[in-house]
Amino acid sequence: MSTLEKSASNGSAELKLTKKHFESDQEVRWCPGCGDYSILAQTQRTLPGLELDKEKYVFISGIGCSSRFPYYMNTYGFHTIHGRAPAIATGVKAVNPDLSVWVITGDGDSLSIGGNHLIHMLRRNVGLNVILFNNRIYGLTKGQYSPTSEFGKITKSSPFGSVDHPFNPVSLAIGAGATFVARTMDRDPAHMQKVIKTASGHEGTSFVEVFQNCNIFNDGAWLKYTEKEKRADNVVYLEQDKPLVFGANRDKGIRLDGFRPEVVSIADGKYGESDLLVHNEKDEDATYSFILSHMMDNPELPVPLGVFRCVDKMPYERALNEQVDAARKKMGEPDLQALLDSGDTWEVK
Amino acid sequence: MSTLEKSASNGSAELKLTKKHFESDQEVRWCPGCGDYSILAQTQRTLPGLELDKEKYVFISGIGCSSRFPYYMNTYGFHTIHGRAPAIATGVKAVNPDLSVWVITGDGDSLSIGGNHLIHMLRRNVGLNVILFNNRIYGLTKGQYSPTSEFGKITKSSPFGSVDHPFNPVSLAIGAGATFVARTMDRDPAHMQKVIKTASGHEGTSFVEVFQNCNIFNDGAWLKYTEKEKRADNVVYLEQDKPLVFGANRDKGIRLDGFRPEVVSIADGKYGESDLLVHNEKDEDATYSFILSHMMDNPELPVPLGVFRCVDKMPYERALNEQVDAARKKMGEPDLQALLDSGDTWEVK
Amino acid sequence: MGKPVESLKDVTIRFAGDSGDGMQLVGNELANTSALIGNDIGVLPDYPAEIRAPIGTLPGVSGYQLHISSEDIHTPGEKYDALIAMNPAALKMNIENLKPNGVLIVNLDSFKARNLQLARYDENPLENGSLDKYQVFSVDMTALTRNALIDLKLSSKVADRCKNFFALGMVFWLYNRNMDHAVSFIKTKFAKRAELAEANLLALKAGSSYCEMTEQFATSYEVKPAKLPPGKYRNLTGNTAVAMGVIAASQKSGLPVFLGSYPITPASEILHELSRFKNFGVRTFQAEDEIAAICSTIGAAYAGALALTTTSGPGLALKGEAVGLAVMTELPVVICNIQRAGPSTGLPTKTEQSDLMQAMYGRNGEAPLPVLAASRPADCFETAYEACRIAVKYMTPVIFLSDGYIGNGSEPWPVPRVGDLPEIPVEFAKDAESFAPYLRDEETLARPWAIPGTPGLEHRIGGLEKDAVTGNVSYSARNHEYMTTMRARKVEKIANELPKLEIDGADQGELLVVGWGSTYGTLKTAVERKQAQGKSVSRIHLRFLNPLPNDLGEVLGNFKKIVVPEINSGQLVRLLRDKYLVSAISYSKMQGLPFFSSEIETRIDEILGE
Amino acid sequence: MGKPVESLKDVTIRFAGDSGDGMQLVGNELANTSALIGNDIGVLPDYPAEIRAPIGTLPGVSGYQLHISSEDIHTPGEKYDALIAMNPAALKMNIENLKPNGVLIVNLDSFKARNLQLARYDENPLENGSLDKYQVFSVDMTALTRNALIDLKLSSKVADRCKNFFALGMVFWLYNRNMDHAVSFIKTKFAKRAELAEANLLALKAGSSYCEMTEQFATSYEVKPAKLPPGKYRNLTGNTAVAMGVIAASQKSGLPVFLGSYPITPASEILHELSRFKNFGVRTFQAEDEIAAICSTIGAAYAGALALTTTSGPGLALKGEAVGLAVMTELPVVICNIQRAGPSTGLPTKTEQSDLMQAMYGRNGEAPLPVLAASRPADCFETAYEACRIAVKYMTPVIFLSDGYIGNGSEPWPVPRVGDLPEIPVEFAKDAESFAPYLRDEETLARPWAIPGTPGLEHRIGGLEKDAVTGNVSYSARNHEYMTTMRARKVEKIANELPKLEIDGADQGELLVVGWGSTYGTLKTAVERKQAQGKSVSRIHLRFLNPLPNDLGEVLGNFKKIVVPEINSGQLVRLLRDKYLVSAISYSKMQGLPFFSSEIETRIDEILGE
Ligand SMILES: Cc1ncc(C[n+]2csc(CCOP(=O)(O)OP(=O)(O)O)c2C)c(N)n1
Ligand SMILES: Cc1ncc(C[n+]2csc(CCOP(=O)(O)OP(=O)(O)O)c2C)c(N)n1
Ligand code: SF4
Ligand code: SF4
Ligand SMILES: [Mg+2]
Ligand SMILES: [Mg+2]
Repeated sequence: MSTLEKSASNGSAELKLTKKHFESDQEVRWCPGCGDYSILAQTQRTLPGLELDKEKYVFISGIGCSSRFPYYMNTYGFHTIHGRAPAIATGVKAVNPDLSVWVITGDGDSLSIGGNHLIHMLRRNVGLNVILFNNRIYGLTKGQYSPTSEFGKITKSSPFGSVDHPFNPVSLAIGAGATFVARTMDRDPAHMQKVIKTASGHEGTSFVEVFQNCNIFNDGAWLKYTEKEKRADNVVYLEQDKPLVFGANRDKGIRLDGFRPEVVSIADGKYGESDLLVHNEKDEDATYSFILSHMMDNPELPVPLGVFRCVDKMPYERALNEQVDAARKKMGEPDLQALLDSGDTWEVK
Repeated sequence: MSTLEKSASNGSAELKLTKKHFESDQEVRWCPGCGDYSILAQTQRTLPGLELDKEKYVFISGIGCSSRFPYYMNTYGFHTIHGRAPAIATGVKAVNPDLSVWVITGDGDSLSIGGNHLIHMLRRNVGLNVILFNNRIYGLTKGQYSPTSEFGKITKSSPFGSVDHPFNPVSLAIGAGATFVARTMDRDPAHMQKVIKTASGHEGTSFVEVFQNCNIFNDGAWLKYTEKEKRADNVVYLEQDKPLVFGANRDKGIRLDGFRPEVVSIADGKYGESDLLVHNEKDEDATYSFILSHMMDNPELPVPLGVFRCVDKMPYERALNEQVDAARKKMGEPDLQALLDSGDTWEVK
Repeated sequence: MGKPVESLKDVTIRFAGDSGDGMQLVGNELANTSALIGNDIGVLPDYPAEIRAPIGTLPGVSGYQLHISSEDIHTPGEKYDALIAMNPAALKMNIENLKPNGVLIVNLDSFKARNLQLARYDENPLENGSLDKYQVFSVDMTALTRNALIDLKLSSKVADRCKNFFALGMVFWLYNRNMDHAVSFIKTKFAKRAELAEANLLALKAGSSYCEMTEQFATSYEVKPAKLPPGKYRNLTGNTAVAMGVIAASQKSGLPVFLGSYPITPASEILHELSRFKNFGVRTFQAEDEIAAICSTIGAAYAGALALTTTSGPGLALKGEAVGLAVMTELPVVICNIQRAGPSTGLPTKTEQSDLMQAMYGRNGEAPLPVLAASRPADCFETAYEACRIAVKYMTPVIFLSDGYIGNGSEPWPVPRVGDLPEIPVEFAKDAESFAPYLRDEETLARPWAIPGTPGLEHRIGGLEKDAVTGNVSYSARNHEYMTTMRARKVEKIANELPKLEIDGADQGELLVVGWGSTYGTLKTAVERKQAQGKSVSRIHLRFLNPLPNDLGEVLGNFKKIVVPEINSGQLVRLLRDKYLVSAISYSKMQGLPFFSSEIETRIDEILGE
Repeated sequence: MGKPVESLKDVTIRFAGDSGDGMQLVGNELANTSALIGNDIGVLPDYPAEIRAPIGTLPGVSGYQLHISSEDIHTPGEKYDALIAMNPAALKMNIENLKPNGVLIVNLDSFKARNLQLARYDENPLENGSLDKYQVFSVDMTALTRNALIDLKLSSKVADRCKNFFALGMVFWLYNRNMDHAVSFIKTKFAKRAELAEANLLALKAGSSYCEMTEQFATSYEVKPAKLPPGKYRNLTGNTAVAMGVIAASQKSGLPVFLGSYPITPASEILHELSRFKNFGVRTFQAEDEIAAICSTIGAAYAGALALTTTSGPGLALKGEAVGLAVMTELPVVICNIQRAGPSTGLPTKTEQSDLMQAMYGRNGEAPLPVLAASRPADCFETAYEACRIAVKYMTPVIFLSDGYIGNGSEPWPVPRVGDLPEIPVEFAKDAESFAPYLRDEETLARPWAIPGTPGLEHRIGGLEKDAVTGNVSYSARNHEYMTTMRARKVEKIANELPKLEIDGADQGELLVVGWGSTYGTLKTAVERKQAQGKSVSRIHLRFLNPLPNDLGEVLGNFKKIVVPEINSGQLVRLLRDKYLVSAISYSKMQGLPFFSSEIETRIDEILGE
């Protein structure tokens, strides 16, 4: 049933795929230095390692700098309209569940105009892989604040500071019923590859937030986490069944006080690893991942990267297609003439 | 600053308002037995007790059976288009923060087509009072499943059972950043009046889910909670600083195991009230209310009614209008001619 | 049946009662019975607003009008020969259109003070002589029904629900209808609740026996079967016909159906219908809104399905931006718009033809697409089928227009033979060598349909202007002009395959009546009556509103005057005046109601007399 | 300055370079300087796609074209007298339109192998004789700039960013412009970064001195001030003018501005501009999408604000349903649509006039509203002001159309005196006795504006059809027809207050050119040239597209032929043909570019010669 099963068709299977195979002939047109380059590269590097033929991939995007992405992938690609990629992708996946369908989107595209489609895709658990390029700004339209921009942010459209409180994208996704949620960043290629790979293997919707730098309109938005020197102290990497340890010397950890996470030192002997929160992305109860998601809002806590949540739940396209199969089994092969002739009919002689 | 402060205008202040004053001359047109009647009545009963003149109330709705509500209130009313009431109400409140603006909506109106406006209103914390009539069905269009209908539900548009997983409206609201969330039901008038009153006093967005019975298309959806006999065992009423006790004999309570709520008996001596979860709607951390919200999804737990969360956060219209005031103070009274004449000008003689 | 039977050419009957009285159910059953015995029928279900009003009030009245004929008819009739009024409100709302000396059957029990007051009657109309010009039959239906069911020991609430079948029984007797179909209908409908089946059967028979036994009616009537062309018939509504048409197109093309839809009156029934045919591979997606509905449809078309979306006016407005994407990406998407009265929410249960301009122009930029309109309930099948065929043949979104009147209305449908349906050949692109995403077919100007999953055809499409061959983004000025032109030309090309216009009447003369959509029946009736009077008036009816048929200009040119009756403020008339510079006259009605043929006849007389 | 100075009537200069080269900045500065010394100017900023392309590539080229004149001009010019090309790609994209013998200044350093290749040059055009017909000046700008800044010890990256001012310095010298304004501009712009201010000043002066010192240019030129009508002038873009117009309307009406908007090219600048004027009580709401944008606007209008929303084509498509609500509830909402090339995402940075039909018809049902279009950057002020005035006077949504060409373009604007602006009287309903929500003003047919908070006027409105007086929901057939008619008539009534059409030329003759929107300048230039040649051609330009002016039919009737040039496939022409049954000819261009007056002239000759 997994959409990622090897296709039996006479596809490009024999070929050993490499990054090159996933590069289209179109010139990549982002600003030099833009974080989007890394996301593209990691995707192109990761896909060849997955077990699917190239023609089975479809990249569907909305509108934004990030949404140019499909043009650069030598797969099927659809650069649609602003905010609607999840809905279009749902149609694709419903019709052909064998395809590996990716939704590429920005913080404006998916959280502003596309917010409704995003949450509905998540609750339905449609088998799509979403990569959200979060640069906390509208890049393509040249720098207005987005739904992830900080309260008070000064931009072209908020010269006195934005009066909007931002979304926490991961909390929102979890509140909407997400079954897979992860976070990674443009400046950590290896981690991103791992996350992309894991996401692609999840059967329902996988939602991946990527911290992405827009060096033109919001340079340094994620500096605190992306800079090599600061990263160790400001980021905690999530690993299944491992305690939440971080810090340059791996001497700090996250402990729960009730359901409030706090930083403790595991160097001074007061706390040890066994006191720490142990990561469990498989926890059916969404509360755990919700707690992780909110660590972002507390500047005293490190920000979690990795897979927050990964649980099984019937994906939309499977339920849909099982109904079709069941109906076929029960009602038999379709007979059009019989259908037209059904109901109360009469003969005029 | 509260929008509910007594207006100083020459309004209807002198008059002692009663329920009658809030009844319009329009015939109420819901199906006999519909839960909407109760919500209307409780609203009409509650408003006279609040400290505001009648003309300060505006009821704004989308489309649905529920959205007919404004016609029956003898206040300002706007029956708008499907799903858009929060956006329209935001415009009203931004322009005139002194008004008490209510958003009346259904589970289809606010969670299906209007989902995006709902979550954005919540994150912005616009000073609106939202009453969501949740009957888990599209009433007005005669009975299709809604985003709160159960997986597998058979309706006109899902003869083989719905393949959509439903939203948990309260979790969604909390994930979106809601500052006030509450739940009540059509069959408990006194409770509803209390909740409406509390909601009206909250400064940001207050979000109230009402279990409402559609006796035509989804009769008995909430029977488990609304029937007098079953209610005590299936519902837990939330009261600030009180432990979560319920049951016909008030012999059961909710205890947290980690962050997983469970039912314990406080009759057999093993647990006492002090072991129970104590309600704290003021908890800034959203996790607590998120846990409460998910009790709904576990059939072994009672469903909480009352105020889940009520915390202070800058409301949108206040921040917006403070900017206007600050700008006025800083830049002085507007001078149109000076504005037009500003910039690089030159004189042609 | 010792009483005299009078033979009638046709009869129009109106059932009216409270929304909860089951008028639609029994009206529909009479329609089916009549169709089955070979009458031609025309129906007009006439609901109140979508919301249910309190029992007994004027806004709560629900009506079902049925025209039964021994001849080929085209309308649900205007004035009624018989009115069945289940309560004072129903009487008040409908008496105006009962013919003088018409049969009026009222449920006497309901004419009590409270109901009279709810219906805003100051005095009882049954008692003040105001109904003297009708044949009034006051029948104690409630009591008689309860009486008939006495052995079943039902609660009176349940028993009272059966009085609609009592009324139907009376009508059956009055018009000499055979009860077999109704009996089997009741048995099927209440298969799971035997006591209800029995109760309704008893009520039905009681109604009929009541007439047989009492002296109430002096005469009964019969309407002989109509001389319809031979063949198999079935009674169906326009909305069901759309569903059937789409499934037929799916089977003929070999493409699975995908419907992305958001419920809205009066289009929801197409979603309901299609969702039942999972065994035909139909996938229905109830989207979160109209935008998601069309977008999922675009995705499905891209992935190789026969993809459609269904909606009504406000929903079409929401889809505008996405329709533009389908135009730009040249994907076959069928957009069904079942029109209702606007603007805005308007009168959701009332009919109107006011979305033609929206269908033509309701999106940004130059975004032409084919627009087709069905003319009658049964024609919804053929037109929906044609919309699908055109969409996949030309790789284009298509708008299919119908409206509440024909969508909810039903008529006998000559069930087609599958073999007679036009073929819908579909070939997905396969050959990587010759493939280019926007390389057009020379004849149709269609681009290839290359669905994801096909090895070697990986390519990218989108809403930015595309290069004329590769489909890559192109900012070239010349390319934009070329592509804009090609998109328009592709649509125009369709005109080349349209059949010659059928002219009802002489192909030249004084006056040409030009119609489109659901006015078909009324216009046909009116024009034929005038022709019978020797007037020089002809009629054409357009299925294609875009492109307009190639021979239309010539046809228009052969008449001195042209009138375009529309249930809007004059929309098609604008297209005709613009394109052909003919001084066509608009005749518009905007009352949320179809035309009456009398209105058209009067207007024809006026114009001819001018 | 010992070299000869030649006097020119007008000159067209094009700056072209990489998106990162700052061409818009220096182009704009030259425009401001020229305007300040009294030239008339016309500009055409010409960005690449919204996305930044890799440095040195063809899609990355950004251009700024400026027409400086000593006479009243109306266009940014067509062929250039001088081209400044900062790299090979800029040369390639622009050389075609440099006049023979035109001045070509290139930045020599950038003509290296890599850049030549990125620009798809097989050989160096500076070396293969292909530029022989121009006056080529190859200047080592990079090196010269670095040299000039050597004392500042900047990184070469920073220093290189100053070369646009070096180029500007050269142009200043060449056209004898005074540098004062540029100097103060640089000081203000880089106020917070003193080293950059100094660097750019040095570069500017170096560019100028370079010309002064070297023998490169034999001559310099001057363009005398234009004879504009006396008064105070200011250079402003169309989008800024809209913002100013709205603020002016707010001040004159006493209503606070509320803008609900979602960013979109090329409309975002209006949002940016308005968000700066909080002290004028302007509230800007950056909505989550276009639907929320217009809906918040409707709410604000309902609450008593001067409410507007700004967008471009795809956004207008999304707003359609809500516009219908504004029509039904008769609330004053101004919808500004800054058009761009479509369909769908189309060519977002290119101009087009293809949303006229969408503005007219892009929503369900019969939903007429006034449509106005601005004709030039400065006219955006007046037209936006007028749109606000009409909206509140008639209680109606209004669509204001402009496009990317005039929205981004700028021209000298005679700054109006506040006292000269038309009054915008507004009276909210107050009196509970006489109040009824839909009781219309006899003259304007406007309903009263009764804002929430007013004691005694509590009432309900909505999207369902409303009773003609009370505004309560009404399902009456007659009422629906009446209200549909009243909504239409209200819009038509506006025509009664429109001024007589201004005819440029004789009021009868062979040919009338009918224009609307941003083609104004080109059409005026072309027609005046033809008139100067003695041709019988006149011109009108429409601000109101709906309603059309009362005297339009008569004016059209006085010409043998009519041509309607539009940057679309012919939209206004359809409205004219339909309404007046005149055989108006469409002349359409769909290249994402404005017309050239030469194109219009040729077309005029063709038509006159037919
Ligand atoms: C319907 C519509 N509205 C608005 C726009 C303009 N627009 C394009 S992209 C964008 C926001 C982009 O922000 P984001 O999604 O964060 O992408 P980024 O450019 O930052 O990667 C906007 C507002 C549009 N193209 N279409
Ligand atoms: C744009 C648009 N789409 C669809 C509809 C049809 N419609 C009206 S109400 C409704 C859903 C109502 O459900 P809900 O909000 O739960 O309200 P209820 O009737 O159950 O109170 C729908 C789909 C509409 N009026 N407008
Ligand atoms: S504007 Fe920002 S997000 Fe867009 S391409 Fe440039 S750096 Fe990247
Ligand atoms: S359909 Fe349901 S929700 Fe609507 S009025 Fe009737 S009972 Fe209430
Ligand atoms: Mg972004
Ligand atoms: Mg509902």
